[in-house]
Parts: sequence; structure tokens; C-alpha cells
Amino acid sequence: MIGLWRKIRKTGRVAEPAPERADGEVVPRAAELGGSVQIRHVDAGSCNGCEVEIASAFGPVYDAERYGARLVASPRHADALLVTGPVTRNMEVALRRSHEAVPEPRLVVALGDCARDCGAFAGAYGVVGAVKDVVPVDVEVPGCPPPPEAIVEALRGLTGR
Amino acid sequence: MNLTGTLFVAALGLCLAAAPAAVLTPRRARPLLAGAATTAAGLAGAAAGVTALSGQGWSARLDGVLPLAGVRLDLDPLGAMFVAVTGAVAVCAAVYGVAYARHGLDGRVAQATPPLFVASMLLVPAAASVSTLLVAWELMALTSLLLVLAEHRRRAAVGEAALWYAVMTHLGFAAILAGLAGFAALAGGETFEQLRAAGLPPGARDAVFLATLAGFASKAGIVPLHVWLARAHPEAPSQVSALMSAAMVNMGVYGILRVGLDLLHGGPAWWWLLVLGAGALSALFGILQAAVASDLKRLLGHSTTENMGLVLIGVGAAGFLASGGDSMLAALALAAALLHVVNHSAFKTLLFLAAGSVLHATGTRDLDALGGLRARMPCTTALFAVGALAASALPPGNGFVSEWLLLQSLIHALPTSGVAGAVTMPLAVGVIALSAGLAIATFVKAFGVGFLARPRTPGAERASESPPAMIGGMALAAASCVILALAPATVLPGLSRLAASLVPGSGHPPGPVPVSGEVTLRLTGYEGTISPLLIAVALAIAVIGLLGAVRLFASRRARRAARLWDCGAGPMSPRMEYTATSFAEPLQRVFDDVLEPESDLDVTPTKESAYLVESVRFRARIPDRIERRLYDPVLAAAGALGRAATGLANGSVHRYLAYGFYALTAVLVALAVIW
Amino acid sequence: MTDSVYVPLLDLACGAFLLTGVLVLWRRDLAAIVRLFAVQGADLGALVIVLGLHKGSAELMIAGVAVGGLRAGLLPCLMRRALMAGGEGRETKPLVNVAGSLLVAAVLAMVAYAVSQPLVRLTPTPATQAVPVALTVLLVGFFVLVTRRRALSQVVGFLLMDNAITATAFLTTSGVPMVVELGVSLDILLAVLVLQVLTTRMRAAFGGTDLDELRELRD
Amino acid sequence: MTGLIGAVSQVVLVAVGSPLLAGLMRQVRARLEGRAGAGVAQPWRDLRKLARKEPITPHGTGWVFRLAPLVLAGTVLVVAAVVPLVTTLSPMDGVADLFAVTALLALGSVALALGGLDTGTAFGGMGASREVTVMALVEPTILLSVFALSVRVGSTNLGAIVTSAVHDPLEVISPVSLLAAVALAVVTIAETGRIPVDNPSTHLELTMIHEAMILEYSGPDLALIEWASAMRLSVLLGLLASLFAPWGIATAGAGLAAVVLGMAALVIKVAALGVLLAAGEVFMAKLRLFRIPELLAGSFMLALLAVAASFFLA
Repeated sequence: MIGLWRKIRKTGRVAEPAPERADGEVVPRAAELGGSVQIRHVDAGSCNGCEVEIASAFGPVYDAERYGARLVASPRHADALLVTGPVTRNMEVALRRSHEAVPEPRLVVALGDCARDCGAFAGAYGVVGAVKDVVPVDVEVPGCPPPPEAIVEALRGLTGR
Repeated sequence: MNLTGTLFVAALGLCLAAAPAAVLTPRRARPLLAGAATTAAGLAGAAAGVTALSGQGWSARLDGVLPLAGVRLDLDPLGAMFVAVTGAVAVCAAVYGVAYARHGLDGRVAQATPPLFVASMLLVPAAASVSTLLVAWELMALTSLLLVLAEHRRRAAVGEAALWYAVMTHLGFAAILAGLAGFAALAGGETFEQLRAAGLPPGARDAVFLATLAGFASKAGIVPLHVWLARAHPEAPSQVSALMSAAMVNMGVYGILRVGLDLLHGGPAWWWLLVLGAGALSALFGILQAAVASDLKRLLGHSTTENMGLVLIGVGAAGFLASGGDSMLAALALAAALLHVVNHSAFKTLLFLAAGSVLHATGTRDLDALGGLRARMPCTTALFAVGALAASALPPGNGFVSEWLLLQSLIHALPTSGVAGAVTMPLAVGVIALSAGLAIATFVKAFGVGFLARPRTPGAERASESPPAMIGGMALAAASCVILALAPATVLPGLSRLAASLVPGSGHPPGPVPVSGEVTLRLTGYEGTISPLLIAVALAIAVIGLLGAVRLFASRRARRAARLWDCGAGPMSPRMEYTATSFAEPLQRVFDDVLEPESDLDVTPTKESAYLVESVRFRARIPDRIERRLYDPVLAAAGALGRAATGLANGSVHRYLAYGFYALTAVLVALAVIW
Repeated sequence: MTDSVYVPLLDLACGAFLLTGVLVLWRRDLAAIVRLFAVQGADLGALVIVLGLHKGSAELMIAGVAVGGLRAGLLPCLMRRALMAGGEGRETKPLVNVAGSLLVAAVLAMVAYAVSQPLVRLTPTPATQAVPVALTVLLVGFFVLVTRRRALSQVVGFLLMDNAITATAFLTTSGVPMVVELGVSLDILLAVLVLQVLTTRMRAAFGGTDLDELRELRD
Repeated sequence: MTGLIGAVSQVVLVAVGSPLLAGLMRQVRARLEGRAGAGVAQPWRDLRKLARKEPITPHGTGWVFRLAPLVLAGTVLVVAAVVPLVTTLSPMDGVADLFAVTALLALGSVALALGGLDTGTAFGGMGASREVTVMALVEPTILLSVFALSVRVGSTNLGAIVTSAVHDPLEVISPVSLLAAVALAVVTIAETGRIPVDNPSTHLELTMIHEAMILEYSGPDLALIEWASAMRLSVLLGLLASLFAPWGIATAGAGLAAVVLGMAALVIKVAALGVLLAAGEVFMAKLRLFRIPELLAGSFMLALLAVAASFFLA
């Protein structure tokens, strides 16, 4: 216990100072949310590269939570779906139902190149298509995988903070 | 004859007339006739009880009815309270029974016995002599046994349950008979007046109390004499279950009060500590079994054991405090126990009747097979919810009020009751608290799994609402629950006066009543107030206010119906729902060492390989541990004795006659030697 | 020291003494158990010092320091060494489960309170009123001795009993004579040393100190 | 009159302040984890947003599901009105009883458990089952602690208990009080679903207790539940503070200034307790579900010892 306390004292704050947010990029539909965005993450067939980056975006260093974004356990609690990976056949229905389960207003963030245009998996037999072919997408985050900074930036576009 | 007497005699007369009438009328009119007569009898009985409780007593002496002794009746306040409760329960059960009889319960015996059963239960608390009490008691045992057997052709379990019931109730009867007969012999008379006046030596008093306690406690389903209760109550037709569980068990409490407090004028502290301990054990054991039970009616039966345990905690505390000379607190504990008797009767009637409706509609009482009744039986669901709220002792239910009073009496007892009290009272509070907590878990399970969610079997799927008469019976019980919950002052003054007069050493006239107040109940002599009505009103205002606030400030969007969140996989089959068994699993695990559940696992491998499984079969059951440890050895020994004795009976008639001859001769020889 | 300070301090020391004793039942980690025992030793020392301050007796205060030093410093140190040398660091499956043990402890406490009432009534001072606490710890120690499997927890149970006896002695008579106390303490020290040597040897020979396994030695 | 004003100010303070308390606790936790944190007002932003969102009724659910959030929040509001947080003069004397208060809080949990069961999902049932199990085991500790506290006063009326503690500050460090305080603290943690009994921020359904029951709620319903949970936490922390550190509470005969002072004292005490609790959580891991009974048995024992001490040390 004392060891942990010492560690906390020694480490101090690891969160990097918040960078200036680029103006005018608030997604119009997200304005109603007023600085609080609960996010349900859906892995539609990702290679888990994006998941690693999401984890670090919500980790102490980038700390996406400080901008009012938070991961939640149920789409009912969510405002936005964070979809990674190309939509595979087995996840198509699940993704559609997850989207349906989110109460209005609902947003979809397609995270990574696979989610935007199937990336390296384009045309593969198990892939239905990009996320926008299945559910309407509001925000796209390019990159394979997108760096945490980009993820945080996109989320700040939703929270407006 | 005064008003009380007229009403009481009318009640008895209606019951006794209903029985032959039910035998004579044709099948179609029979339930209506018997039901109407029993309802009227119940009303008259309840009214007689109320008038007697409010001071207008009545007594009668009919010398010709019973040979030698004659029948003596006396409706004093103590008996009157139990008469009133029995009458009220009978009304609900009789109204309900009119419709419930439609499936196979309209036979002559099944219709003629309930009025007799009610009559016997009206007679027991009104009896004023040992022989009258015993005759009424035996009539009650026999009629209830007949009723338990009503459905024996349909289910095999009924026979076994009836056998257990018959044996236990007659052992209990024997104990009461021995106790009271001995008492009467020592007192030199068998009327209660003579018994009251008799001064018995301490050893004899102890013996009388212990014998009658055993007998009466077995009727109240007190651990370890409870094994018949959870068997017999569920197997009887539901309105009979209600009568048994809400009215008949009360007679056990009545007996303990009558003999212990009234006839013997209280006793040493250890008597009452024994009663308190038995009550505590019953409360815990009963509710623990109920918490892990998945048969709805069995669950209710175990809950009866729990509630009788709570009542006995109150009775024991009252006797204990009175023996220490604290008659005000003793009266408070006793008033709490009596109020709990009334409350328990109200909600247990309701719950058993609702369980009967469920059984009637779905054909099963297994909670694991129910579910989704909220949409199919909305009235029954709402009424069961009222009963469940009361049974889990939460405000604004009626169970809360009596448990609050009970806790108050125990808490205030601590500083004055010496070392024994200082050890007992905290443990008793702990027991009540744990049983209250487990009762919440039990009734959340019964209501949540049985009535909410989606149906788990086709039987539950096909359920439909019960006929109006059944809903009417339940609604009557629910109304009394609500009245008792919001305005306990309707019954409490009478009960506290009774409690104050019953406590030994209270003198004449008895001291001030322990609880008073109309809306806000106040303890006399101690600080403590509770206002059930205020709690309910405050809660209602808060909920309605919130609803308004939500309408006003939130939800600008319309409410949308959507599929259940099934993780996108769906559809969710009923097999994925939590069942009663899975709901109780954490509790079962916590109390593993107490319950000792059994489970066995059969894995059948396929022929090709030992590693491929064809079928897996898992069985789990939670046996009654006390039955296993206490009764099974006795039964096994009796069985072994019987087998050993088979050598004596070889089928020869001569031999049997010879046994008789030997016995006669032996007795004669013995007599000759002694004289 | 005035009464208004003395009584709360005494109660505090006794409360901590009781609490550490009961917590021994709760923890499964042997290192934590040893730590708790050390804290209890310190509490005992503090208790004696408080008594000494109240009586103004230097002898008592020295005894307090000695008792505290022995029980909070030396004995735990020895036990920790035994723990280091041996493999298992946990009380895996006590004969009575932890929740059950705690409930039993509660009942034992009530019993202790009830039976020590005559003793308290004899001389109702704040110090004697705390005797039930010591008696509770004694019973709890006995209970640990009966239900725990590891040899080290048994040693702790034994030492809890000894702590309780010492506490009772100080609370009732304000201390046995110094010489006796020191003698007893030395005895205990010796016993622990012997036990430590024994456990080490046993572990070397049989690889464990689970007492149910040790029972096989008899057969 | 002062009593009425005090009660109203209590309710308002709890209703407005409790999301801020939740925000404060999250902030403390974030700072200890090296994060920046979302700010103290974040829970209010969350609630505002949830209130604007669309409510959803899943297929197969009914009035129990709809009513549960209202009952949960309603019970907490009633409790907030009667518990002596700012003043001991409750206008609703017949409710301000410790047994009634605990029973009301239990009623809220029961409503939520039934709401969880009504969905018919596996997680709803699981959460409900765990919730009532923990509640059943918590109950004895609560009642015994109440018992211990009431012996000295001779009443279970909260106002009376707190008033007596105000007049006799040294009672607070008596063994009875300390043991009961520890027992009640454990109970508070269990009742509000904090670490080590439940992890309020878990995403793993299998480890959930409270969260599992509310997986189906959305929009204003969810806002009510979140708000009620926050209020529950602050009411219980406030009650703990009032029972064991009753400084600054307005007692009989106090004027409006005392009420204001009481409000300030309440904010400070509850905030301090919240910070302490949040900081403590950083150092602890969640207990396995089946080790929770051990924790609760321990707290039960402490409560029993408190009762014993209240009698034998008297």
C-alpha cells in the first residue's frame, strides 16, 4: 500500500497537456450531446490493431475521458458506436442491431482504414463491405491503425471539448 | 345471548349447515352454495371476533353435546383475535374457492369438508375447557387431513405429504393431550377457569409447558417439527393451503399463548428463551429453505415457518421480559407478535391464493417453468406483488410495521434485561435482520422470476387470467394487506390492549397499552415513532413528482420499443433467462455449509470415444438437512425394527390369537402379583 | 493522566487489540497474519504503557516497552523468517470457512462478555471492564489453534492466547511481577524458536506443514 | 419552520450536489492514476445529455421495468428529506427512523432488481440475483449497527441519535461508536456498489452487480438511475458523517444561519469522505463475489461487538 502510494507520488501526472482543438470541426449532430459522449465499441472484424490504439487513447497518457468521452458496456447507454474493422458476414447483423439498440441521437465513428473502405481486406470473401455500407457513418478516422492522437481528435469533434 | 354470541353461533351454524347441504346439492350448484355459506360464516366469525375483542365477551356451556364433560365456550379477547383472523381468512378463501373448485374439486368430500375445517378453527380458540379444545383440535386435524388428500388421485406426492402430516399432527396431538390432561388432573378440573386458579408445583408446570409447547409448535411448523408443513401445505388445494398456512398455523401460536401466558401465568425465563430460540431457528431455517426453493407453493410453505418463527421470537421475548418484570416492553413484544400474526395471515392468504391462480392457469408451480405472467395475468401479478411486498417486510407493506415493532421491543430490552438478555437480544435482532434480508431475496425471486420476464415453457405461454371470483378472493386479501399497511391503527389498539392484559404480572386493570396513535404509532414509555401512512404518502409524492419532472424536463423524444439487447446475436430463447435456481445459486453457495446441497453429474460418452460426450445430466437438490439428520435415522430405525419383527408374524391365525391370549394372561398375572 | 483521557485511550488500545485478533481470522495470507500479530503486540505494549501512565508507575511502562518490543518486534521477525524459509504463504482451506469463523468469533465475543461479568463487577474500574476483550482474544486464539491448518497460523493462534493472558494479567492486577512476566516471555520465545526449528526440519523432511498431512506421520 | 427549510435544503443539496460528488470522486481517482480527469461537472453533463435522449422500452418488458427507476429515485429522495444531514429537525418524524430509512433504501434496490429481472436477459437476472444476495447479507450488519447506536440514546430515531452525539462529542470516539462506524462504512460501500464489493466502472458483464441490472435502460430512465445512485452514495456518506462526525448540524432551536452553516458543513464532510473513499479504491482490487460474504460477516461481527460493547462497557 505504501509502495503504491510512493509510486503514485513519484509518477505524478502522466497525461500529456491537452493540445489545442482544431476549431469548427464539431459534428453538427453531436452538438446536442453537450460535452458528454458515451461510446460503445464494436469490433466488426478488426485485426485488433485499432483496439490497441483505442486502449491507449483511453489510457492515462492521452486520456480521452478528460474531453467527456467514455466507453460503456451497453449500446443502450451509448451515444456513439465506435466501429473497427471491415464488416464481416458474421458481424453484419450484429452491427446493424447494435446500431438499432442505441437511442437517438446516435452517431457512428468508423475507426481505421478497414472500417472506412475495407483496407487490406477489400474484396475478401468473408467481408460484406465498409461500415458505411451497413450503417450510416458520421465520422471517419483514417489510419492503419489510426494513432491515438487522431482518435482523441475525432472524439473531441464529438464532444466539442 | 349478546351480539358476539349471536354472530359466533351463526358462524358455527352456517358452517355445520353448509357441510350436509354440500353433500346433498347437485355438483353444479355445490361450490357456489358451499362457498356462499362459508363466506357468510367467515364474515360472521370475523365480526364475532371483532366485537369480542372490543370488549363484549361471550361464554356458553352446553352440557349435552359432549358426554361427561360437556362443551364450554368462551370468547375472551385472546381467543377472539384468533377467531377474527380465521373468519377473515375464511372469507377470502371461500370466495376464491367458488371458482377454484371448477377443476375437479367439486366432489362431495372436497366441498363439504372446508366449512367443517373453518368451524373447527373457529372452535379451537373459543374452547374454554380441555376436552372442548382437544375435540376441536382433533376435528381440525382430521378435516385438514381430508383436504390435503383432496387431490391424491392426481399426484403421487400428495399421499406422502398426507402421511407425514397425519403422523406429525397426531404426535403433536398426543403431546398436547398428555400436557393438558396432566394439567387438568393436577388442577382437579378441566375448565380453563379451574386451570387458571390451580397452583402447580414447578416441576409439573415445566412438564405441562414443554409437552404443550412441543404439540403447539409442531402445528405452527416450528423447527425442528416443521417437516410436514412444507410438504402438506403445497399439496393441498390452494384455498385450503391458504386456510392452513394463514389460519391453522396460528392455532399453534394461540396454544402457546393460552397455556404459557394465560393458564400458567408465565413462567421462568428459560421457557421463553427456549421459545425465542426455537423461533429464531425457525425464522432462519425457514427463510433459507424458501430462498433456495423453486416450487412456488413450497416456497410459501417455508416462508410460513419463517413467519411463525418471527412471531415466536416476539412471544418468547414477551415472556422473557415479563419474567424479568418489564411488563410494558413485554406487552410491546407481544403486540408486535400478535400484529405479525394478523399481517402474516393477510399476506399469506393472498400469496397462496395467487399461487393457486398461477397453478390453475399454467398447470405448474415450478418457478423455473413460469415467467411472463405479467402480460397474461395482470391482475394476479399486481395482487401477488402486493403480497410479496408485505412478505418481504419492506415499506409500504404491512409486514414492515410488525417487524418494526418487534425490533423496537428487542432494542429497548437490551439495557434492562441483564446478561442473558444482553446476549439474546442482539442475536435475535441479527436473526430477524438476516431473515428479513433473505425474505427480500426470496420474494424478489418469486415475483421476478415467476411473473416478470418472458415465459419459460409453453404452459406459462398459454396462461390466461383467472375467473372473477378468484380475483375477488385475492382482492379481498390484498385490500386487508393494504389497510393493515397504511392504517395499522385499525387493529393495533385492540391488539395492544390484548397484549397488555395478557402479560403476566400486569395486574388488574392492565397497564397502559404499549403502542398508541392513529397515523403515527408511538411507543408508550419509550422513544420511537413510525408512520406507515406518511412513508407511503411521501413515497407516492416523490414518485409522482419525479414522473412529472421527467415529463417536463426530459424525454422530448417519444418512447421507442426495440428488441432486447441480445449482444446482436439473438434471438434470445427463454432458456437463456435466469431461472429461480440460478437466481438462488449465490445464496446457496454462501450458505453451502448450512444447506448441504446435493448434486450429481452423469456424463455419457459416445461409443466412439471416451472424450466425446453424448449427453450430460446434472441433478441438484437441496434436501432438508434437519429432516435428514433427525428424522431419517428415526424412520430407518423404525423400519429396521419392523423388519426384525416380521419373524413374529408368519401368517398363522392361531399364532396371532395366541399373542392375544399370552398378553391377556400376562396382564392378569401381573395384576395378581401387584395386588 | 486524567480519567477523561485515560479511558478513551485504554478503550482504543483494547479495541485495536481485539480487532487485530479477529482480523487474524479474516486474512488467509500468512505474511499478513504475522503482520497483524505484530500490530497486536504493539497494541499490547501500548495498553500496558497507558496503564503505567495512569498509575504513574515506571516499572509498568518499562514492562510495556519490553512486552511491545518482544511481541511486535522479535517474535514476528522470527516468524517472518520461518515464513521465508517455507513454501506455502497462504492458509488455503481452513477447517471452518472464513465467514463462518468470523460469525463464531462474534458469538465467542458475546460469550466472553457474558462470562466475565462477575469478574468485572468485583472491581468495576475501566481496566477490568476491558477484561472481556482479552478473554475474547483468548477464545479467538484457541479457535485459530483448532481450525487452521498451517503450522505457522497455529503458532499465531497460540501466541494470541498468550497475548490475551498477558493482557488479562495487566488489566486485572496491573501486572504480574516483572520477573514472572519476563520468565513467561522467555518461555514463549523458546517455544517459538523450537517450533521454528521443528517446522524447518519438517519441511525439509516432508515438504509441507499442512497438519492434516502431518497426521499421517502417526500412522 | 426551520425544520421544513432544512429538509428542503437537504433535498436540494443532495439532488444538485450528488452528481458533483460522483464527479469529484472520479476526478480524484483520475488524478491518482496520473490522468487529467473529465472535470467535476462531467456527471451533470452526462445526466443532461441522457435526459435529452430517447427512452427505449425493450420488447417483453412492462410496468415494472418502467416504474423501477422512478421508485429507486423516489426512495432516495424521501430518505434525503428525512435523514439529519443539515438539520436534525425533520418535519417527517414518523419516517426519520433508522429502520425505516434502511428499509426504504432496500425498497429502491428491490425495484431495480425487479427491473433487471423484467427484461428477461441473462445479465439482468444475474445482476438482480447478486444484488439481492449482497443486500440480504448486508441487512444484519445495518440493523445491528443501528442497534448499537440506539442503545445510548434509547431510540432509533435518527434525529435523536444525532442530537445526542452533537451534545456529547466525546461519545464519538467511544468503542461502540468506532466499531459501529467501521461496520456501517463497510455496509455503505456494499450498498452503493463501490470497490471492493462492486466495480462501478466495469465493462465486463460477468463481474457486474449494479451495472448488469441497468444494461437495458436508456435515456431519461438511465439518467434517473445514475442520478439516484449518486444520491444514494451521498446520502449514505452524509448519514455516516452525521452519525459519527455530527459537527455543524442545525439542532433544535437553531435559526436559518445554522441551516446555512449545516449545509456548508455537510458539503465539506461529504466531499472529504468521498475523496477518502475514491482514494481508497485506487489501492484496492474488487473482491471475488464469493469472498464478499467474508467481508460482510466481518462487518456483522464488528456490529455485534459494538452492541456488546454498548451494553457491557456501559
